[in-house]
Amino acid sequence: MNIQYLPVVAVSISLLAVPLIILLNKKPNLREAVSLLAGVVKLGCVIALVPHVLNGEQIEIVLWEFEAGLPIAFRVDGLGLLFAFVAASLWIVTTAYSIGYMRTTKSKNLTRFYSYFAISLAATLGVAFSANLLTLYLFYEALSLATFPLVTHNGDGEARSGGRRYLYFLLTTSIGLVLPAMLYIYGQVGDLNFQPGGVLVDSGMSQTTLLVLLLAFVFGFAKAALMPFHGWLPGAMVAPTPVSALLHAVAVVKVGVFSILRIITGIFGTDFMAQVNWHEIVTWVAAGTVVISSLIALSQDNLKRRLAYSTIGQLAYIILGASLLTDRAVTGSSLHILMHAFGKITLFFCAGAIYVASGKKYISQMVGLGRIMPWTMAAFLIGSMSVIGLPPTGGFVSKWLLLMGALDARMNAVVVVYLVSSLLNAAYFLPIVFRGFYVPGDDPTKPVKMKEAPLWCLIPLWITALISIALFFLSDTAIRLIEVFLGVGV
Amino acid sequence: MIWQFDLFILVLLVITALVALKVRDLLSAAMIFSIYSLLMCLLWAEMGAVDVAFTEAAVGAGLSTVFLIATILRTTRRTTD
Amino acid sequence: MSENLPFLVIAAPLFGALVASLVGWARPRYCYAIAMVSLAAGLTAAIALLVKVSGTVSGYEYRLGGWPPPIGIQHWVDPLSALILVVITAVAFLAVMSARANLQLELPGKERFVYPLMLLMVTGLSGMTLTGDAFNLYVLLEITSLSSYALVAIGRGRAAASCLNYIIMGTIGASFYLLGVGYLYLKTGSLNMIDLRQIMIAGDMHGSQTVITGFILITVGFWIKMGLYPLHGWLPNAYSFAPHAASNLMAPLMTKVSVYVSLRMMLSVFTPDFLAVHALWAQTALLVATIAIIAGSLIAYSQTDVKKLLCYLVVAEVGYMAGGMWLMNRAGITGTIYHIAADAFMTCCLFLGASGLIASTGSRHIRSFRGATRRMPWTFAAFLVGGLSMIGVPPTCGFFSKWFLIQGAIEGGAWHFVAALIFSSLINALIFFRIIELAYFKDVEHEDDVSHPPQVQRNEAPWGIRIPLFITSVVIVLLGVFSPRVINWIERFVDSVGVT
Amino acid sequence: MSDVLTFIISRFNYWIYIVLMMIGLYAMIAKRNYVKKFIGMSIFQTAIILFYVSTGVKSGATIPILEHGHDIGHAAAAINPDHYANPLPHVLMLTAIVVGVATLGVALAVVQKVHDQYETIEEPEILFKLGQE
Repeated sequence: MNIQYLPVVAVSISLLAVPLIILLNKKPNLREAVSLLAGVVKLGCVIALVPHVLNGEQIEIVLWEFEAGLPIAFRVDGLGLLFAFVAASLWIVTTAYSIGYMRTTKSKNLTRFYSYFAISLAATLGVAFSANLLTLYLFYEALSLATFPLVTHNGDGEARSGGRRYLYFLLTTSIGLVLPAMLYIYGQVGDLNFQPGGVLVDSGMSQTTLLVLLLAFVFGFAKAALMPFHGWLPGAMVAPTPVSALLHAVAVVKVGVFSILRIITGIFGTDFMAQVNWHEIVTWVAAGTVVISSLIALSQDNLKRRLAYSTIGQLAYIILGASLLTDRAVTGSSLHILMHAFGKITLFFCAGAIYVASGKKYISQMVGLGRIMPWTMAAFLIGSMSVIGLPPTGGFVSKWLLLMGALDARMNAVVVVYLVSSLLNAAYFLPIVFRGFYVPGDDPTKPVKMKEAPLWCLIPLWITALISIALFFLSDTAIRLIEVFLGVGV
Repeated sequence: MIWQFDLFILVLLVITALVALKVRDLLSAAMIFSIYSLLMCLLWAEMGAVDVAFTEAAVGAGLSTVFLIATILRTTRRTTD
Repeated sequence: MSENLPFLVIAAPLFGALVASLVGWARPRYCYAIAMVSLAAGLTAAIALLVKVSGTVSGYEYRLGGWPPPIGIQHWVDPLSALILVVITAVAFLAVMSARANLQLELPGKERFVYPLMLLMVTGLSGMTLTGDAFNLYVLLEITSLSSYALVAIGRGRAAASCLNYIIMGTIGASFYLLGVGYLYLKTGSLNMIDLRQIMIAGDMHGSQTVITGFILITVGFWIKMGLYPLHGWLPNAYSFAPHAASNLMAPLMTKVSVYVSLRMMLSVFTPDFLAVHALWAQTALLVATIAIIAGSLIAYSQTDVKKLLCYLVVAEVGYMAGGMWLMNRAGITGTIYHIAADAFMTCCLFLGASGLIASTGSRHIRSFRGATRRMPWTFAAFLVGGLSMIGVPPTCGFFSKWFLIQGAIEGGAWHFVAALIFSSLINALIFFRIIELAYFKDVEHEDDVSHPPQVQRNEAPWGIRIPLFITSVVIVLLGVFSPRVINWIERFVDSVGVT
Repeated sequence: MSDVLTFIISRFNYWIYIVLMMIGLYAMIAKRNYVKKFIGMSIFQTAIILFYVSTGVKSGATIPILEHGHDIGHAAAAINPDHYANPLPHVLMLTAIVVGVATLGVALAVVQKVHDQYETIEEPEILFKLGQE
């Protein structure tokens, strides 16, 4: 098969699975098998692309020409492939996990759930492979719409208000900020393709215009949850845990930061950004978000909300790194997409597993939980370590690169922000583990009865936990991919 | 065209139009409106538009008035304004 | 034969109206078939016409009865009018297709009045698109309006009362137009559109007070006819209380054709150069359009009656087009023309969907959408396509028209118009997601009620409404997917009239 | 001053048509009774027709019918457009009159229907009854 069609297959395979999923409405096992199978094919396509990209091949395909020079097109590069890999691999794991979670919690409308899940994944991969801003924008919007039914899956009042807020935030910002900014650039430059040097270099736009554009994009891609446009993320935590896990630790939020990375590298171009010198504003907004969200996370008692604020902070890390514009910082931030995804999804899985097994949502209730659910809590520890950035987990590699990047950029304040926030991460994660294992439960005399989460939950979360560790040792390929993309060697 | 005559009819037109809208009795209003239409076709005939004048006499003054009267008879004659 | 295609497009519905009204006295059942056949003939002729003009740039002229222009009435077919003609006949075909099911429920026994009136209206609309004569346009405008007055008034309940205001406003609008044409005639001595253009250019009359007065009167007349915001008062009541069969036809077409004719007047009779001289007009019109969009969207958001809501959406959409054409740049005009086509189908889809909903639930309150995803998944899905297109979600056609309109507004520096367009997209999103939410979730509350176990009853809209609804929603998507070709087509026209 | 006066007098039929139009417009908008409104509408339309007919008038011209029209060879040489009023507006106005009457007919039919429903043809009372529904 022609290699060019691989990205198309990778994107559309989950869409093709949707009719099957709907048809198999009455046969849950087969239905979920279809989901898993589609995920495996998707991942296969993505992995098959890796060697080609490492060889520096150009993989590009135009699907549909909207106007001359403005097509809907895919182009595969290192950054996109890395992101696609994250999304595709975690889809499989999450599907497995949702089998355990959704069945144990006796959720309804599972066919709808799996269908929209598959559509969301198609949209996510579409974003990853987008060759230009228009394509990215379209898939970005598609993702917002496709995830809405997932967020409101429970259908009760809380879910509905959370879903409404989710949609209002995302649509307002993308239609209100990104669309006009994109149209403005198209009107001025006539080109929306992502190019290594950016497209705005010779546009002759004034400083103010560039600043407005930059801010429009950075805040407009509100999926990145940069403060003050973060409000939707904690609200969206009403979704079932598999949704929170995949979409709000991986697909949706990462699409946001990925889009901003694309803007900085492909539309503005890092060199041009450095010339223009507006990137520091983004740096400080991101730095502020890192610190503030970590502080808010400390005060949250609901585990999923704490994870949500932690996510906001970690996303800001990535944007912070990208805004430093040094090679190592950009590499680190791209890598952090991968590392944080595996760490955070483990944590979400654990939160879900705890809820499934014990019905507990609040951290204050989780004393002594380590004895009841040792496996879950152990995985939680690994996930925490990865998010905090401790070896031997993948999070360490990316955070190290980010730190080095900050030093390269001679931004000592940013170095301090990184360190302080890592400490804060530790402060809001480790007590949970500590309480779980070392603080005895309500009645210390009562014999502890092991009651782990169902296997369908436990296995996926251990897989992601182990991959988090494995990534510490295997980060080379990922770094190579990013280097190919950036055209540098670290 | 004799402009004095024109002016005379035109002033009459304005007066009939105002009166047609002023009277409280709708049937009278309809009748005065038909006078307005007849004045109008007089004017047009005088202006050289004979065909328009004929049409207006038949359709405007005739048919319209019939419509109006039929409506008024089927609804009500009285109005407060 | 192919020479007479323009005649066929107009004659088919006209002839159909005649036959239907005659046959209707004896056999009202046959009216539907006659209407469908004549509209199908009209549609076929329109498509054939589109194919025919595809090779030419400026189109060709057609003389009714073979009389040369200054004496006879000249019809001018160019790529643009052919395109609009296809849109009109297609939407009319779909709307009339749904009429039978609606009439059976709503006005049984009135078929013999409704179908001829609908066909007459289509005749008028097609004629307005084709005609090259300014006075002929007035007559056709009035034919269209008269049949629509009658169609509204035939309805039950508040229809007649709201029709009275419609008649008054409609007549004022048409009379303003007639007066404006009178001024032009006074100055140029011609009523043929092409003649008018040439005489005005040759005689350098663009600065003349008479011409300017005429232009303003014509523009204001059409603003009333298209229902631009402060002059929109007649529209929501007339369209929402009209019988569904009639409003399905009127709402998508009447305002759109007025917009088209207004645009035609601006570009083909008055030239872009003429308009460019008076920058103040464009600013004023853009401001009015901006207000129209914002006000229409906000009022729509506050409505609980489904049809009223849709009517106010139409008011907002009219603002899109009225503003878009005054941008006077390539992207703006292209967007406006594309939006005429897109909005015709979008509005048709939404009104068809609403009438389907009303047919199956018996209520027009927005709450009747409750649980629609289960009760009427197909009807609702098709309705939603129209809604998503209104919001501007790709690949529906609504996205592309908005794309060009915003692009044009940015080029023209009309930032308030950009803001209004975006604002209305957002409000539309709110409106339709509120409906989606109702449709998805509002039956959950009933499930909690133990005494009444959830009894999901399928009550899809009748097939007579569903089929045209499906076709319309498919067309919306197709129009989006093939938008490059449509846009290309439109740009050819826009370039030919000299808009840059 | 006298210039202005001549200006006004020389075009007095245009001024009167504007006055008539304003009367019609006023009646359509401000009158409460629907029959009155529609009488106003007719006045409005005839005013516009008057305007058109006025444009065809020429000083000293006669009705647009050819004298000696049957004597073709003779007439062709003798036709001087200045001697005849411009017939084109007239022809158009025939249509306009018919359209106007048709509109009036439809409008009055609707008025009857409204009267059947609400027992009144006064706008405020109809609105009041609608509000009660």
